[in-house]
Amino acid sequence: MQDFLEFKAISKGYPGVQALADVSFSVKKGAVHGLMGENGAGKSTLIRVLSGDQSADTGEIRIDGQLQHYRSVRDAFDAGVIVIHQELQLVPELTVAENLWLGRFPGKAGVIDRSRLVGVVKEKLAEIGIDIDPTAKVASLSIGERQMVEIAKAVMADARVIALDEPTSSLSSRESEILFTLIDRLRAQGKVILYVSHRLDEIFRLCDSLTVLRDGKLAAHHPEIAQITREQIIAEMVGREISNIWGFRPRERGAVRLEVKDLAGRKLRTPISFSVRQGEILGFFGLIGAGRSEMARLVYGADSRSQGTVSVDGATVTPDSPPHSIRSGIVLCPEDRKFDGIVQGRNIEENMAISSRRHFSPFGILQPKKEAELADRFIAKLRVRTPSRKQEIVNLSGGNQQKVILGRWLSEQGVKVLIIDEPTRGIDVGAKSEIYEILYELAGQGMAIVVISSELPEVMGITDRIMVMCQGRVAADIERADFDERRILAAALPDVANASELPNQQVQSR
Amino acid sequence: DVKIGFIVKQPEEPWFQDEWKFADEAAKEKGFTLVKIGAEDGEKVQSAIDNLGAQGAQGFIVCTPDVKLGPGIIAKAAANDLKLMTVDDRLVNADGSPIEDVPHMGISATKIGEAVGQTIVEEIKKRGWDMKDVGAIRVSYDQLPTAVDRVDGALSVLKAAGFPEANIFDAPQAKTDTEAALNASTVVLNKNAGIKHWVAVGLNDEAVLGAVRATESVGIAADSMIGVGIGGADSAINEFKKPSATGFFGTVIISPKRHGYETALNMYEWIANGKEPETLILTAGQVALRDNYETVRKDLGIE
Amino acid sequence: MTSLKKLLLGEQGLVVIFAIAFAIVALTVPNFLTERNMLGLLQSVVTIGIVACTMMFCLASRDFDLSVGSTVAFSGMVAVMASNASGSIIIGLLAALLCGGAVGLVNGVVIARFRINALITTLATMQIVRGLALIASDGRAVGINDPGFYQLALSKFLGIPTPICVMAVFFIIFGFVLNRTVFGKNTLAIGGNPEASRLAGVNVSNMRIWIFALQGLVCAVAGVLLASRITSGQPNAATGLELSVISACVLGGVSLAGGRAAMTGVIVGVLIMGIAENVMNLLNIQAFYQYVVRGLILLLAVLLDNLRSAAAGRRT
Amino acid sequence: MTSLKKLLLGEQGLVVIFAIAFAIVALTVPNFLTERNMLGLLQSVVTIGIVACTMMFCLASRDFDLSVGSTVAFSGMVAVMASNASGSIIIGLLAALLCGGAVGLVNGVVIARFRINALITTLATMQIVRGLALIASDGRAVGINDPGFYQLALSKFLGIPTPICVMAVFFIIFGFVLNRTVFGKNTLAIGGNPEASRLAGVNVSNMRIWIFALQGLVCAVAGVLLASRITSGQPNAATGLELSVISACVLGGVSLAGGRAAMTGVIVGVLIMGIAENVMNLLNIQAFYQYVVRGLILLLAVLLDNLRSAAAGRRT
Ligand SMILES: Nc1ncnc2c1ncn2[C@@H]1O[C@H](COP(=O)(O)OP(=O)(O)OP(=O)(O)O)[C@@H](O)[C@H]1O
Ligand SMILES: Nc1ncnc2c1ncn2[C@@H]1O[C@H](COP(=O)(O)OP(=O)(O)OP(=O)(O)O)[C@@H](O)[C@H]1O
Ligand SMILES: [Mg+2]
Ligand SMILES: [Mg+2]
Repeated sequence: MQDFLEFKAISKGYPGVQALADVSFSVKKGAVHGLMGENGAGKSTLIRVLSGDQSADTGEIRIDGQLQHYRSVRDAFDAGVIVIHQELQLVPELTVAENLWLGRFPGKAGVIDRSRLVGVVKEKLAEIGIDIDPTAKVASLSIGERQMVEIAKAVMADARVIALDEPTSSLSSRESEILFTLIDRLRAQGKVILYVSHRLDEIFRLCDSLTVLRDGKLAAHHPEIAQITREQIIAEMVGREISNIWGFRPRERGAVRLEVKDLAGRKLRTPISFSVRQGEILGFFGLIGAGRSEMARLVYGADSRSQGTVSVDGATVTPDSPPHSIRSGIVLCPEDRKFDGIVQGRNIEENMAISSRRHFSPFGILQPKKEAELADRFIAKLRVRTPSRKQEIVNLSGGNQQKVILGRWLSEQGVKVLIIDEPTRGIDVGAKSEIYEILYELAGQGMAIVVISSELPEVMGITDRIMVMCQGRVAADIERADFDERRILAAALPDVANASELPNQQVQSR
Repeated sequence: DVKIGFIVKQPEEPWFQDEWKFADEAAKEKGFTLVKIGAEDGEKVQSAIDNLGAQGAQGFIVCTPDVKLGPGIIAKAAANDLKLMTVDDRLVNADGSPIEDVPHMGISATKIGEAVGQTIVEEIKKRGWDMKDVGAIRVSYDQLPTAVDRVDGALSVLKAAGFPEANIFDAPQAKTDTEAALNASTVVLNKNAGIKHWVAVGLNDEAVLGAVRATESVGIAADSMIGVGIGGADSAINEFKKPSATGFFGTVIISPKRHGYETALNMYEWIANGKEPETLILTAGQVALRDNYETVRKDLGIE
Repeated sequence: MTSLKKLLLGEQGLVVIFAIAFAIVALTVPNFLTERNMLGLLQSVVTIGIVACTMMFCLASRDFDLSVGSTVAFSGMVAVMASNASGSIIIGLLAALLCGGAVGLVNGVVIARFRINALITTLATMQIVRGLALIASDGRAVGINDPGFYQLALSKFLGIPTPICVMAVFFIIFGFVLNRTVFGKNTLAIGGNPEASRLAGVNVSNMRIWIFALQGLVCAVAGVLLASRITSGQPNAATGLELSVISACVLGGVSLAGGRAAMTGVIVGVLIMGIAENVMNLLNIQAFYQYVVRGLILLLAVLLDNLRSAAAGRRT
Repeated sequence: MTSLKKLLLGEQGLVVIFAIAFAIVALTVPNFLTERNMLGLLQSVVTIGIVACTMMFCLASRDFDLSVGSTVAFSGMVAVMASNASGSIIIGLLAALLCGGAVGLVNGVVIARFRINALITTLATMQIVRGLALIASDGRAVGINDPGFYQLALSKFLGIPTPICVMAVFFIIFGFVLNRTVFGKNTLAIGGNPEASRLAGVNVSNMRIWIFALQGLVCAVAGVLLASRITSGQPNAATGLELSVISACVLGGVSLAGGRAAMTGVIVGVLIMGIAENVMNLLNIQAFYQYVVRGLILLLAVLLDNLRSAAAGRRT
């Protein structure tokens, strides 16, 4: 088979950053091509260039031998390119169907054909096994569901080239499977698929060939994925060997630090109780919509509680608001970095110091030197790729933004309970192991840590204990000694027969 | 060379445009420079005076946005070493008494109103209406003291002539334009659908015009309406030029010519020849009707 | 949820609340529910109503237009002057549409192409256009020569004054455009998430230019009707119109953050504004107290609407 | 990039452009660069300048305040009436601060606690407060009895009129608060992403209430100075102030989408507005053309600033 999609000497620079430097490679027809690299290596930039969103400074793109000269997203679409971006690109106020048709609504003379609008979407969603109502407003969907809608875009248009930028970062294994089947089908139809991910398992599961980027340059190109190993890829990406990503170290567990009793709220109706000890890392696992994030937000006081108490070291935390939680020593690193995490328009330094600066600002007056020190320390520790600490956070790559948010909470002082929701979403392998190291270190100092994750290997790899949630309830509580993949998954899957008898079903209340 | 400022409160209003125009004539005649500045509120007046001082003017004439600004204007003028005259509206002290030693040329708002009232009363009698069957629309804009004085002046004459107080209806304008007056008057007309004959008074021609338009839109004939405005500029003349008579019966023309030309001239004389102007000159308004407005305007020296 | 509560707090809650308020006013305020007063009320909101149609699009796409008042005055002036000069009402109308459209187009191009803040741009054109209107007329009202021109406002269609009919037609057209056409959906999409719309291939800057141009055209129509109603072109007309129109839209549930708009809501918003004025005058409330009452009504209306959407659990 | 280009397009570009424009004006317009004119110019922007300090915070936190003009007028009225009644200027001052602060507090509580749109809320309070000012004074200006009150504005400090000194002090204080305190940083954070700030432990609704209350207090100060300068409390004073102040802020680079503000920018914005007026009057430009020129200057200023940030490659 010949090369269908070709990148030739693509370069793209931003002020202070060379995002892509002379990148050339090609992909064959009917192939799924993996794209890997550290955070900030230039993967998303390459995909943006392909989508017509950004134009390369130099270089050319050929599809099916034809040189492409597109100037806008529209031209790229007309050339048969469709891109699912790393950040969700949906309009919350419109319905699922309208979002999927956006940019090319069906109809005559500008009047929308409403039966086609909904009908076609219904068909396509059913075809790929996504169970979402096409007439629902996107605003009413959870992140996971939104990601599925985003993915459905790939099949709505009859594209020749499909690029997916970290599509599984907010999906759990079940939704991921749906996506993988879909990709297999597209491959069979002879499409070219570019697939960006930090999850090696997925790369090996899906891809036929692989390109690794490093610092904007082509680090390696593998036309046959079968001939390489994980370790090799990691080395090519990170530039050093990482033998064991998890690096789990057992610790002493002390007295109970966090005690949650009968906690419930509007989106989580079944009361939940649990406790975490000093030095313990507790994992929460579940499918999308299991209610883990809701639980975390209730503990932190981000949403208001209808009942229940939270106490730290025996002292009850009241009232339930983030400032009070922080003062009592509870912090939450939220899952949705774009809406709940980064502060747009501000730079890295300010984003990091937003909460912890009160410890070193007498009478509310800032100490710029101390803030700078703090920022530099965590930029180095978390390996944030940026020209300076003054860079605006929106100019960072997705993974680097996540690192800054992590830095915000890791720099907080007097933390007794650290809750992190999807700590490594979109983060590269190298940085992941650094973050795990930090977690072990903090736990070693006596902190109680709650990790919420949809990646089963991760929860099993780094936690002392796992609580499995399913449909807003705790379905299982498993000690590390008893970790068993099948048992955990079984607990996470809703039992359809039992579920219909439950008084409060999260899924139906939506 | 002589430089004189002319500050007015509403530069977009035709009245002040005319005052400026006539002041310009005086400037051309005598060869002095006239600086025209619009100042809609007290703060703008202050900076306008500073500005004149900075330009090296020797004196200025002002129609103030509010008469209570008096002490402030006098202090500012003194600080900038500028001679001061007022036009149209006379400055008052904190206690409301007129400041006598600032030369003033003007016309009392109440007097103009009374002329309006007189015209209406005469026309009612001429048409042989019974005052009890007539409604009066008071198109009001009460946040402007001049407006209150004018309207109250007109109504006082009506009442003195036996117009029943109960037949006077308030139509508050939200803004001083015709549309606002039209909307407010429409409500009054609809509320009192039983009354067949109407008269209307207001702050200016535009306000009365609104009331006239309202009668037309609810189908009241032109000969059942007597609206008398104040101003006599284009809005009124346009009405008179219409092929058939409308409910806009007449207007009290006040002459911008004397107010513009004479004040400027007097100020010039004061500066150039040290001739102090009279401290108080009061001018009169003249009633103009559909058939005589051209002569009235000529008499007053406009056109 | 009981069914009453459901009705009040549902999608059409604003309409229901409005209907209840209307019924109360109709029963308690004398002279309110007469045919004459109703027609008078509707006529008094014609300018606001017509301009609100396109302002809705403008706000829904996350833009902002402060120049509408000036454009209404300017195009009214142009219509009168052109028809006086040419002796043809049609030419006057076309000239007004041309000028209105041109103002809108300039707004749109400056905002969308040069990427200048909409508030500043339209604040600037608001002043420039008002200045042009004043310069063109030398600050004076221009009378209409041809009596046929004022028949436009006085004529009736099926017993209803033409301006009201025109407003109704605009409501229908723009309601349809918003909900049933690509243009409408794209407008909402741009407002809801400009970045996503751009990436989906919506030509965001063209859309914005179109919306502003349309707004200009619609202002011209409102300006012609206004000139015809007051039988002259007045350079000072319609000052402050922008805030009334924007309030009406926001009252009707149009989000200033973009992406949310509904024609029924806007109609209700326009009517609330009109009824408030009307009732205050019917009840003979003093001018100074009217300010206070107007403010309170505004607050109350949004407060009710907010309670409603809070209860409906909509994320804001 | 050459160093000239760098200077023009850098962070301080607006200031540099302003300095160049200032130099040109100073050289070409007669009587401009005299001490008298400079002091007059600065006095003419005192109200805008003072209010812009807190408006900057308000806009930076993604809010909006239309009630400033009314609050300035109202608190000026209150100051005069209270000092006339009590015979003590201090009591007048305190009463004004109390009333101004109360208006701001009400705005803040309604907006932050009841989550009502800031535009509508402040549009409502704008009318209510204006109504109160009119009711309190029966629509007429209230003269100042105690001549000491107008000494406030006439007195000088180191040869510079007190109002200008007050403005300068406000610039310094609020510049410091914005850049060097937690309060300022939190304001900017709220504007950048309110939800993220809340989750990061910023008490968003308290912050917003504080900002509005502060705005009310500052308006009261501006109102007292204004009353002292115009030697009376006027219920119609400072109409339209809100738009001038917001323009000055936006000109100075404050983003209406929140999260971006700088004191130097705001000062430059205020000065641009003042200089434009001043120069037009010095050059004796006709009133109608002043509208057009004012609009064009506004456009030009933002256009230049936009070119600058586009060249700097800042994402908007
Ligand atoms: N608009 C911009 N302005 C400045 N720098 C930018 C901009 N967009 C991207 N960059 C920089 O370009 C580099 C490449 O970013 P890109 O988003 O392509 O990384 P990535 O490989 O997708 O990383 P991740 O795995 O974190 O998503 C990063 O250093 C980023 O900071
Ligand atoms: N915007 C929303 N409006 C109403 N309900 C919501 C919304 N978002 C989420 N929910 C409800 O909360 C439940 C949990 O949502 P979510 O998918 O975030 O759970 P989760 O366990 O945190 O999963 P994940 O962390 O994988 O996203 C959903 O079942 C849904 O009913
Ligand atoms: Mg990326
Ligand atoms: Mg979650």
